[in-house]
Amino acid sequence: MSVNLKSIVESLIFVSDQPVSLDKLCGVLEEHERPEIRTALEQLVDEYRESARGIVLVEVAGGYQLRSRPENADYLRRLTRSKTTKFSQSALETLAIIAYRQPITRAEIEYLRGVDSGGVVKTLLEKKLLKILGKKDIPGKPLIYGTSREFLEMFNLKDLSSLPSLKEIQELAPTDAFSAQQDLPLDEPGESDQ
Amino acid sequence: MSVNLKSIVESLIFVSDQPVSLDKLCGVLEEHERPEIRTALEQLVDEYRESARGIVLVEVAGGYQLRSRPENADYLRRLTRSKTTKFSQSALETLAIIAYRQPITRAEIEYLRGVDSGGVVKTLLEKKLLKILGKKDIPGKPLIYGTSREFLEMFNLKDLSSLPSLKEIQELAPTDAFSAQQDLPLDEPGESDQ
Amino acid sequence: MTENSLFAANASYQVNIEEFEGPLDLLLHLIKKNEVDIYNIPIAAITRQYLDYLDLMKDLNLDIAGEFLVMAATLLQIKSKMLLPVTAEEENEEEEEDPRAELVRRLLEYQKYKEAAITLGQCELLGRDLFARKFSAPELASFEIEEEPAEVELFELIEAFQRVLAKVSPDSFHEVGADGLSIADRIAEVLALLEGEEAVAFESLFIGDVTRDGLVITFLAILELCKLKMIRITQARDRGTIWIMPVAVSGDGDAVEDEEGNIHVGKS
Repeated sequence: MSVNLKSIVESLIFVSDQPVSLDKLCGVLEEHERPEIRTALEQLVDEYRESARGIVLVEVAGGYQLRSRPENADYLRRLTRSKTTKFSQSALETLAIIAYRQPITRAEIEYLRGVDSGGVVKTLLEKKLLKILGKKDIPGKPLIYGTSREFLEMFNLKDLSSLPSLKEIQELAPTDAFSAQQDLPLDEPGESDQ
Repeated sequence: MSVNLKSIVESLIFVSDQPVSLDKLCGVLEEHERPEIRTALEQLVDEYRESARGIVLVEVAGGYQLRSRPENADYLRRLTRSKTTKFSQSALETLAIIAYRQPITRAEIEYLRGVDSGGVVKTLLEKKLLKILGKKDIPGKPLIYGTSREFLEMFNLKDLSSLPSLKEIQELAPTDAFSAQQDLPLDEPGESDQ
Repeated sequence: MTENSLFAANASYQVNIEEFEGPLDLLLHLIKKNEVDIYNIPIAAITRQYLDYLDLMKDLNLDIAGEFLVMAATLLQIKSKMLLPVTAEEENEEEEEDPRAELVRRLLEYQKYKEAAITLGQCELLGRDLFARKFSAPELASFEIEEEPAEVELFELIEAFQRVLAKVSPDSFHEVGADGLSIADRIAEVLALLEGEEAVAFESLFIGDVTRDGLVITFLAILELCKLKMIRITQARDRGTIWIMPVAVSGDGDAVEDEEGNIHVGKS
C-alpha cells in the first residue's frame, strides 16, 4: 500500500506543470492521511537524492517538482535550442532588492540602486518574475512590487525564506546606527517637506 | 561513463514533449557512438520496467516517452479537477477590455477584439469574474458587462481604482506605441484633477 | 548604462564604464580600488576620482545618466561641509552627524544587495541548469479539465489590454468616456430624470442615447451616482428589471438632497 502511494505521488508530481505542494497532494489523495502521504513523499525525495538518475526531485516554490539533473544541462540546452536563461547585473540587482525587501515601490528600488529602474522592472514584470501587489497607501499611490512564484521556480528556491541570507557587514560597523534599514528616507510624492 | 550517459538520455527524454527516437538522441549526443547510446537506452527501459515507480518509459510513435503509470490514472483525473489552468490569451484580452472599459457590451468587446467573443464572455461569467450590469435599451437589448468582486479578489485589488493604469506601466519604460492612450475615469470622485 | 560602441580605440575604457550599474556602484569601485575604509572615506580624493571618471565619460561622448551628476553634486556638498569648521553651536546640536554618514549607509546597503545579486546569479537556474516539463502531460489530455479560477497576474491583464490596443486604430479609442465633463453633465441629467420619482427603470435612463459613447457615459454616470450614494440600484429577481432610486427618498441625508438640488439647478 505504501509502495503504491509513493508511486501515485510520483505520478502526480510528474504530470504537473507546476511544483506540487504537500497540501495539494493531501487534497487529491483524500482517502489517505497526511502523515502517510508525507512519508511517501519523503521516501521519494530520499530515493531521488540517492540515485544518479537524469531526473531530480526538488523542493521549489512551496512544492515539489521533477527537474532534469543539473549536470546534464549542457546536453539539454542542445535539445531545447531555446536561449539559455541569462540575467544582467541590473536585473539581478533589482530582483535581489525586490526579493529581500518586498513589498517595495519603484522609488525605493531606485533609492537603493541609485539609478532609474523602470525599464528593468518592466522587463522583469514581462518575464513574470515580479508581480504587482497593489498600490501603496501613501500620497501618489505608487505601485508596489514583489517577486512571483515563477521567481522561486526560476531560481530553484523553496520559498522566500530560503533566499541566501544577506551578508551583513555590521561587524565592521562602528555603531549599530547603520543597521537600521526599515524605512528608506524617501520623499513621498506630494510631500514637499525638504 | 555509461551510467552518465544513461542519466543524460533520461534527462533528454524527460524534458521532451514528444517521444524521442534513437536517431534524435544520436543527433543530440554526437560525441557518443550509436551502440553506446542504444545500450544506455535499453538499460533505462529495463530499469523502468522492473521498478514499480510512478513513471513508466514507453516506446511510442517511433520514440521513447516518459508517462505516468497507467494504474494511477484515477488519481491524475482528480488532479485535473483542481487544476488551475492558465488563462487563454483570448480570455485574458477579453477580461482586460472589460476591466478597463467597463461598462461594455459584447458588441463593443467584439469591435475591439475583432472576433466573436460570446464564448469567452460566457466562460468569464461562469468563473464569476464578470457580472452583468444591466441591459442596453437598444434593439436586441444587449447585456452590459463589468468586472465582479471576485475579479478584484483574484487580483488582490481593493477596488477598481487600484487597477494599475496603462500610464503607470508605460511610465516604467516609455515606449512610443500607445502613450496617448487615455485612462478610464475610474478615479475616486474627489480626485477630479484631470 | 551605455551601449555606445563607436569608440573602438577606447574599448578598454568602455568596458569599465559599462561595468557600473550606477553612481553607487562606481563609488564602491573607487573605494575598493583605493583600499580605503568605507567608514572613513577620504572624500576629497574620492570626489576627484569620481569627477575624473565623469570627465572621461564625457570625453568619450557617452551619455552620463542624471544619477551620476546628482551624486557628483552630493559628493561636492559633503566635501564642502567637511571643510567647514564645526562651530560650538553645531556641536551642541544632537550629536552632529558626519556629513558622509548617509552616503556610507547607502553604499553599505547597496553593497549588500550587489552581493545578494551575485549569489542569486549563482543559483541553479531553471532553463540554464535545470529543466522542467513545461508542457501539459499528454496523459492528462483525455481528461476533461474542469477549470478553477486561473492564475493570472495583474501585469498580464495590462499586457493583454495593450495587445488589444495595438490592434485597434487609435481613433476608435478616444470615444469611450474619456472626458469627465460629459459624465458630469449626464449625472445632472440622470438626477433630473429621477427628480420626484420613487424609482425609475434602469433601461429608461438610456432612452435617447443613440451613440455608443452616450450609452457608456450614461452608465458611468449611474455608477458614479451609486458610488456617491445618491442613488440605489435594486433588482427584484435575477435578470429582472433593474430599478434606480434616488437615495433622498429613503431618508438619510439632507446633504444629498442639497447636492441634488444644486446639480439640478445647474442643469436646468
